Amino acid sequence: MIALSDYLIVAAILFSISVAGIFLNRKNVLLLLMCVELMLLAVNINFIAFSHFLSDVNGQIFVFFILTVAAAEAAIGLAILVVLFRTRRTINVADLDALKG
Amino acid sequence: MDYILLTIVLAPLAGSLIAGLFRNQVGRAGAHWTTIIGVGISCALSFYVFYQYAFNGAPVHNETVYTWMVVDGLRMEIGFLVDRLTAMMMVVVTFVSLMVHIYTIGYMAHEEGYQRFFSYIALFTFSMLMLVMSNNFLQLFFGWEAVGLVSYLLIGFYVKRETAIFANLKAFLVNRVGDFGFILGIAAVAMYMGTLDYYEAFERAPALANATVVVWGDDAWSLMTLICILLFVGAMGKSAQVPLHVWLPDSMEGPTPISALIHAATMVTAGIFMVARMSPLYELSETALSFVLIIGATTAFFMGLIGIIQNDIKRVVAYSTLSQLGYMIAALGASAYAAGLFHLMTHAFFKALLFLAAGSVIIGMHHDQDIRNMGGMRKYMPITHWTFLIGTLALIGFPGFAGFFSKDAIIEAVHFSRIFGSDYAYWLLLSGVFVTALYSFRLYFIVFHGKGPRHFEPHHDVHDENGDAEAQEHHPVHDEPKPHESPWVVTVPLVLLAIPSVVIGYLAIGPMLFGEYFDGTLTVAPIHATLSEIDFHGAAGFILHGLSGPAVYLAAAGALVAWFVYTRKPNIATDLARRFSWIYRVLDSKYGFDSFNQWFFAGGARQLGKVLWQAGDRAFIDGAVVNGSARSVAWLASVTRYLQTGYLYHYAFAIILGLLGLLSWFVIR
Amino acid sequence: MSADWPILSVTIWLPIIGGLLVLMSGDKAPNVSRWAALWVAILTFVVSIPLYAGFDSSTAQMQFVENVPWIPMFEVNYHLGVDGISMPLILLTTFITVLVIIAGWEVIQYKPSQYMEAFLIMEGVMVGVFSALDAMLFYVFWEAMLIPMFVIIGIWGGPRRVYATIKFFLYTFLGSVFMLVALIYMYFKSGSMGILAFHDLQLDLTEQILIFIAFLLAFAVKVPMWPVHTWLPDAHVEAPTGGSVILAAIMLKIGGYGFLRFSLPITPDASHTLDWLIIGMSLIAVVYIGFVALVQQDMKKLIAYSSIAHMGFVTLGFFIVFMIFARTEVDSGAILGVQGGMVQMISHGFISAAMFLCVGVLYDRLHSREISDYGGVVNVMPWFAVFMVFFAMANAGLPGTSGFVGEFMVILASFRADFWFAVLAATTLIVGAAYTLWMVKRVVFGEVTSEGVAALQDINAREALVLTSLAIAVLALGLWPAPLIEVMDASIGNLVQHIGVSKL
Amino acid sequence: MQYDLISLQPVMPEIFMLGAACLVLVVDLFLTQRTRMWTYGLTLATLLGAIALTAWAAGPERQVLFDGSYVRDPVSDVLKIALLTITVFVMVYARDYLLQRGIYRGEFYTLALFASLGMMIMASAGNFLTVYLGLELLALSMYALVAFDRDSVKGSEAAMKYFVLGALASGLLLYGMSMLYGATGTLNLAAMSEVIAAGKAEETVLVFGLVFVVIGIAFKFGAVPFHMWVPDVYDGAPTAVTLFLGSAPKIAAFALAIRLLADGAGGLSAHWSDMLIILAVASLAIGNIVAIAQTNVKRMLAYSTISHVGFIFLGFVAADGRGYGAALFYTVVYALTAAGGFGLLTILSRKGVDAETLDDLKGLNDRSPWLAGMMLLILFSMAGVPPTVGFFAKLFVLDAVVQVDMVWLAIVAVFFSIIGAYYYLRAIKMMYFDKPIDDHPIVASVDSRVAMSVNGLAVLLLGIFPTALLQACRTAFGG
Amino acid sequence: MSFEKFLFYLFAVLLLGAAVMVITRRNPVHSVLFLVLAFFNAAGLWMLAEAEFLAIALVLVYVGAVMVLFLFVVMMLDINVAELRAGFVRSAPVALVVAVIMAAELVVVLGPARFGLDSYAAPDRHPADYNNTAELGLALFTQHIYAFEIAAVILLVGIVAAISLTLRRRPETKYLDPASQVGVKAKDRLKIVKMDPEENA
Repeated sequence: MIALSDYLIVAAILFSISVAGIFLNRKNVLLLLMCVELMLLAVNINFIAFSHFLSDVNGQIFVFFILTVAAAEAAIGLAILVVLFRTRRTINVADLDALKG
Repeated sequence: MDYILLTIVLAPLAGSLIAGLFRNQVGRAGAHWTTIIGVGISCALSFYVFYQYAFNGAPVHNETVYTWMVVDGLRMEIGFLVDRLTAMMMVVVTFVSLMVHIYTIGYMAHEEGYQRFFSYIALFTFSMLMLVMSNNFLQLFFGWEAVGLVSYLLIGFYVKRETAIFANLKAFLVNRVGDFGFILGIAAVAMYMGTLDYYEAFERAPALANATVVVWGDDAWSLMTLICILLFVGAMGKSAQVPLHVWLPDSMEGPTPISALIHAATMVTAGIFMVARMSPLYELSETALSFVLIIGATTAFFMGLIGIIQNDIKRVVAYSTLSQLGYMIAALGASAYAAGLFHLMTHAFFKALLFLAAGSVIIGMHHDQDIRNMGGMRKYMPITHWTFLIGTLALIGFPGFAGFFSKDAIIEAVHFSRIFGSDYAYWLLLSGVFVTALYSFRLYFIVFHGKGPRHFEPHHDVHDENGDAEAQEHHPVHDEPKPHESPWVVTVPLVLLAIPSVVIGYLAIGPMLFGEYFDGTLTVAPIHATLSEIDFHGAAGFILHGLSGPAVYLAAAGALVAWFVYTRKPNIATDLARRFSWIYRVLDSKYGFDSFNQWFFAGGARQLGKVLWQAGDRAFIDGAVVNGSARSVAWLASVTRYLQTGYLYHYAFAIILGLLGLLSWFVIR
Repeated sequence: MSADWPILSVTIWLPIIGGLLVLMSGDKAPNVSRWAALWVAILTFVVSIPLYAGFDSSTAQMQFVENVPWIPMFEVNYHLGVDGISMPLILLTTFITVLVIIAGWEVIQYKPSQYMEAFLIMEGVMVGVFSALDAMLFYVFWEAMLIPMFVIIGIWGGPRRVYATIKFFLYTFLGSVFMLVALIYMYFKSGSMGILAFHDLQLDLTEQILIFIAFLLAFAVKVPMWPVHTWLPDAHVEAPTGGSVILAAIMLKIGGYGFLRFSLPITPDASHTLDWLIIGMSLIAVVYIGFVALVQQDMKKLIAYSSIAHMGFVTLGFFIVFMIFARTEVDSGAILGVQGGMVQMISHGFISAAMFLCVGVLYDRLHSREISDYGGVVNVMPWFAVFMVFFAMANAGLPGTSGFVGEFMVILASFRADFWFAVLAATTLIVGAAYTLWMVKRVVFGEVTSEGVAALQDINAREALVLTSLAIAVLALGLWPAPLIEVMDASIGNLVQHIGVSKL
Repeated sequence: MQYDLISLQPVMPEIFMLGAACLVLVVDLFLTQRTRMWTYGLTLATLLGAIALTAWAAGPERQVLFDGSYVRDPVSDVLKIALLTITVFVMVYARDYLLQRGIYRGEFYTLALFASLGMMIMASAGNFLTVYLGLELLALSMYALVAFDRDSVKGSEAAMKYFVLGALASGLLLYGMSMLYGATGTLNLAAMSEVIAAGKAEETVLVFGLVFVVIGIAFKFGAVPFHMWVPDVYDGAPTAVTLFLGSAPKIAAFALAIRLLADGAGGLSAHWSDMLIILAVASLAIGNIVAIAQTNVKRMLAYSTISHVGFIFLGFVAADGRGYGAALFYTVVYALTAAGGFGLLTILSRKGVDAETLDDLKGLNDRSPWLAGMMLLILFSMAGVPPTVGFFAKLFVLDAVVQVDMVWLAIVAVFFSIIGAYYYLRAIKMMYFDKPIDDHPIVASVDSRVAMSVNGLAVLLLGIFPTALLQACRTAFGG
Repeated sequence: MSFEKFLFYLFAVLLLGAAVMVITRRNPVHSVLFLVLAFFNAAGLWMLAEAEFLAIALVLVYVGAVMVLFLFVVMMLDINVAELRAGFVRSAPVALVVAVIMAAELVVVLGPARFGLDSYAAPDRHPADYNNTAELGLALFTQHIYAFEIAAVILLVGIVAAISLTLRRRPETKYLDPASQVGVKAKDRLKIVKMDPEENA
């Protein structure tokens, strides 16, 4: 049987991968956003696994809302990215250093 | 009695305030009249009081005027203690003061700050009276400092003159050194006797005669020795004893009347008065007496020596004063308090006389003070000449003159003293007689005899070494070609002072030294009773007795030497000065006290201050600690801000690392 | 005794509200704001007189008490009252403020209404500090004091005013925040913010020492004691005359007052344990600072350093108490020391104010505080010279002036603690006279050194009025200190008795 | 399930807010640039209406709606009224700025209203879901607002940073929530608290989840080391947005913290208070120190915010009603002063010139004594100098800390506040002691001047009479 | 190993592998595509956990909409790929270390010791007539109606924000206005100017 810990560990590794992704892709905003998506996926797996093992539908409801919010978030995030690209002609994180100190 | 005493004290004060605060309203004449009236009232009443005490045997007056404060069981009051000692001092002070007031009208006639001057000297009279009439240590200290203040103001009377304002600062500070000891002495009295009142303190003192205090380490000091020496330090300052004497010669920067009043007759005797007043305490400590004796004798001889080579007329008299003060102090050390006081009185008269006469000469010389410019003044200033001669004779102890009685009594008393240092003191005092006569007559001969005033010769180029440029500017030499006798306001006081200078010794020696005048006022322990060992058979007998002693002959010798060297063979003096140039140099540098003080204390203090300020305050506290910590915070800030790189991924790293850190700390642990 | 109307509240709020009104009057008609400020100040002084007139000096109880809940859930009350220790200081405050307003009359041309406002608010706040019986109220006033002073130095100050004022602010702020923690801690222990409740609070030695150190930081900076004194010379030098006067005459006293109101009664055992520290710092202040003052080239700096040295006497007087207690052969003297410290504070209030005003008189004319820029002032300003010499003498502790009284008492008392304390303290007689009179010599006496000096005008009636009032105060206190002593006697006696009892 | 209107009374403020926001959104479409004042007016009316409704619905009891999704209790009342009031100030200050910048568009108000709605939702959240959704509603509106000036290079950069980091932080928060959900089996905060109190859940897992949740909260507050977005976003965003971002959302963050930590994980206070101590000390240190090096006012205030967050956390450390009350007091006071501080910057900004550097403050006392006076009060309040209210805020927090016997923490806090005092003083110095660089007269509409005056005087009056606000904050937590 | 378990491992490995590819690809387009793969596998896992509706929603809605949006943006913005990958190798070790530590810490807490079958027994399978969608819907529209409304607002905000950020009418854009084109009259276009006959000069 698949144990709860199996799901959680998969999610944990996924989470770690997303963290590693943030470290690896220091330049590309898009990839940072994707890493966040991966992180949310890990969270969702957690919720669903818990929901399953607790026999409680609320976890799935939460996932539902996370997906909803993530969609809106993606929309706004990409909109900001577009604005950024328009003003800067780049999405290179290393170029985003007007604000510092 | 209360009102009389209050009037005595307050009349000069009132005069002073009117002359000082309303100087423009009262004008010159108003100023001298108000102050003279004030002091005159004071003087008259003082004589009345003296009469009551000296002849009518009035009881000792010891009353509180008002309570200054009461704190912690310690009463501090302002009050008067009048007994025969006080009465004598009051007379001396007010009489000399009155004379000086009158004299000043003439002396200062052309000076700026006329009103100011009268205000000061009247204020001084008030302060001095407060000092001598005090019945407690607090008021004593008040008077003590107040006379110091007025002295400061008067020495610096010529505010523009650099030497004057240097001298007054020096005088005040050196006096402050004395006060430093004095106030500690008062503190000791307050602590161990629990009172500041004289009589109460005197009552409690014998019980503490054998008390000891631990001052440093394990050495126990006699309490009375400690108190007496601390108090005496104050006296050393005020009465200009070695090594705190340095201010007095410089104080001659003040106008001559105040030299007479303050730096000869009254203020400088405050120390003698104080020690005499405290005789019940001093008698309890032989160590302190020895200390007093040695200091006094040292001052008496060595300061006299310096007088021989001075060229400023006032300085000669000033060193003479130092020397005579030394005699008085030595008398105190020998427990001959009465002799000391007696000499104080006679000295007050003849030294005031000498100063005023010297002042008169200065007037005649149009404010030139250098004796090398003088000579033959007796032709121009006969009254001055004769009074000066009387003063000189009194000073050197010419038999029958006032100084003779008092000085001989002192020498005799010291001779009989058996405390530590008395032999040393005796020989110094005795030699001092010769020295006194030498410098006194040197002055007399140079000024009044000799060829004539070089000052008025066409090619003069000798200036007062103390740079009396100011006075010369005001009185250009060609205005008045010849010296002339001073006006009556100057000469009358001279004459009035000359009288007591001659007779007072003869009149007073009996009651004061060997009579009952000071009974109950001065305390002399039986083993210290040196005066009573003198064989006294009346004033005339004392003269005869004196003629059998060495002192008179030494004085005569001194006078003769002076006559020979300074009128017959003036080149001897220069020869000697050349041959014994090292002695001359030592004397000329005043044993190096001044330069040492200037280098060590003045320079040292400034150096220390600079070091503490620059290194301590500025470099360490401000620089290293205060601004240093501010700088390090600023540095930290400027470094820390670079953590905020502006790079998004660094921010994300921070979050992740924060997460990792918290997880590690709280979960894995 | 208490009056029918809230004297203390009126004394606090009248100048504050008056100050705001003055501010609103604006700078369009500067004379209106000047007169308004003067009337407010005079009125406040008049209002404060009943504090003395109606004072019952036979009791150590707080008088003229007002007590209204302020922050009930914090047990903080608007609790005012005075005893013999605080009452004279309040009068000093109201008195000096009047003089400061007059002294700034035509000197301040830049934003006079703000200037006057700042001083009036300052006055109210300082009275608040002295009369607060609630620790939090005290602290609020204590800190609020910084704001007007910060502004006064910063706006009307000299060239390095910014450095000076920020240094001043941070220094004092540094000291006081730790006091805040101590107050909160005591609130935690006692459940009350009342100062009098703190007095009876039982604390063990460790707590006492920590609280004592917290207070020490606050008060030592304010006094200021060596080595946390370096803000004072800077602040004084840069402050306008009025600012210096208030700073020296009153603000420094608040530190000393704090020792009496907080440190000694609340932490007597810690005070006892650490008295060597305070005494040492005080003696260093007297001697070390004396020498530093000697070499100052700037008149205000010199007087500022002299203030530090004089305040050293205050703290010395307060803390030798324990040594005197410890010496069994000495039966009294503790009260003498504390009284001496108090008298010294009051007297220094007058004298330092006068000295700064004297410097201000010169500065207004020549715009220099350098000693070397002056010389021979007496020739052109004889009346000024009279005042200057008089106050210099008072500063040097001449008997007959108030400067002597406190020093004398403290020297007498410290002699009972230890001979050498007295010796070191008494050196001020020499050093104090040296730096003060040396300055006087260089500034007042001598030949006129420059054309600037030659053109100086003697003091006008306004300046004469201010200086005369101070001179009278200095003389009165010096010639007859008994009225002041009597007022304080019961309170200080009570205090000394209180601190003589260990809390352990 | 049936709802009647009466049972919806507690949630009326939110309903009204939503409806009105949508109305503003629609009305704005039909307005020209000249008549757009209506949008402004309607927005203010909406906020004031919401305040009124909140007050109307307020009461001492706790009301739970929607199966625990929604909680109305005294805490939420105080929070909502406070954050809406602050938002009113923000809207008033912002208008001039937007007009001068040429970004006076209806969306600003719509988004601000939605953000406020999000904050209100957070204040009344009863379970993880509403907490999360309210948070995201606020955050998404804010992301858009930060990028509102589309032509601004800095603005878009700031928005990007804010967005990425915000999304990351939400991810972490969600991860923590999932753990707490897994450990307790419920999303409802009240129920969760019961489970924890009953000891039915595995503590390690709870603490594990808690770490993530605390990070989420810390990010929203801007506590070190999750603060990196704060200076950049404050700096980059249009000042009007910074003004909004820097004030009211702090109250929302407080709501987040109080709902999650106190309501939900109150039983774990021993753990999270330790975490908060670390964050608080770090925030105090970094915030105060780095602020000194700033020359840009907005950045300086950003770092100052970080240090203030340290203080707010100290209030939580006590983990009792006294501490929460103190923290709430502090938060409200801070939001008020921050609104005033940034408000002044918007007033000082002119067409084409943003008042950003400290130099722009120079000589303010010469240019406008009244505004300078208000700013003086605000800065002293931030520095915590009596008699301004900022002092009492610090006092109450320190008291709460001392009451739980952590005197050392209080000492650390006051130590750093001394360093903090320096940069406030420097700003005051610029205003009062320096000559103005910019001589242009200050253009400010009457309403923003009035708001500034009210704001500044409130700082003073609340300082002199802190009882009412303190009472409200304390009683909200039953103290 | 049961089939279920096999499937679980299959999905898990593919999911993690795809995730690794997402973060290591040079080309963002590839990354997005791997992300899609990851989502597919996650959906598979969810199926195993009996969250059928969400699994399908993830694929249909999320992948279908959001990921396409990503792809669209990636392609729209002409991105210099090489530049964006610079520094990749340098940061790889750090990333690896951090990720490993993180994973280790997470696994320690979440491992079988706490969440194994001993403590959380596998729940009974739902009966065949169990309708996950209905169950979810029921909860959503009753218990969580408040949250549901908020979610709606969030989407509204998403719309408003996205439009307000990206919609702009540039003055230089030469877009056509058909309405005015249609409504144009001949006399607007043609103007007949009446002139006097030209005189000889």
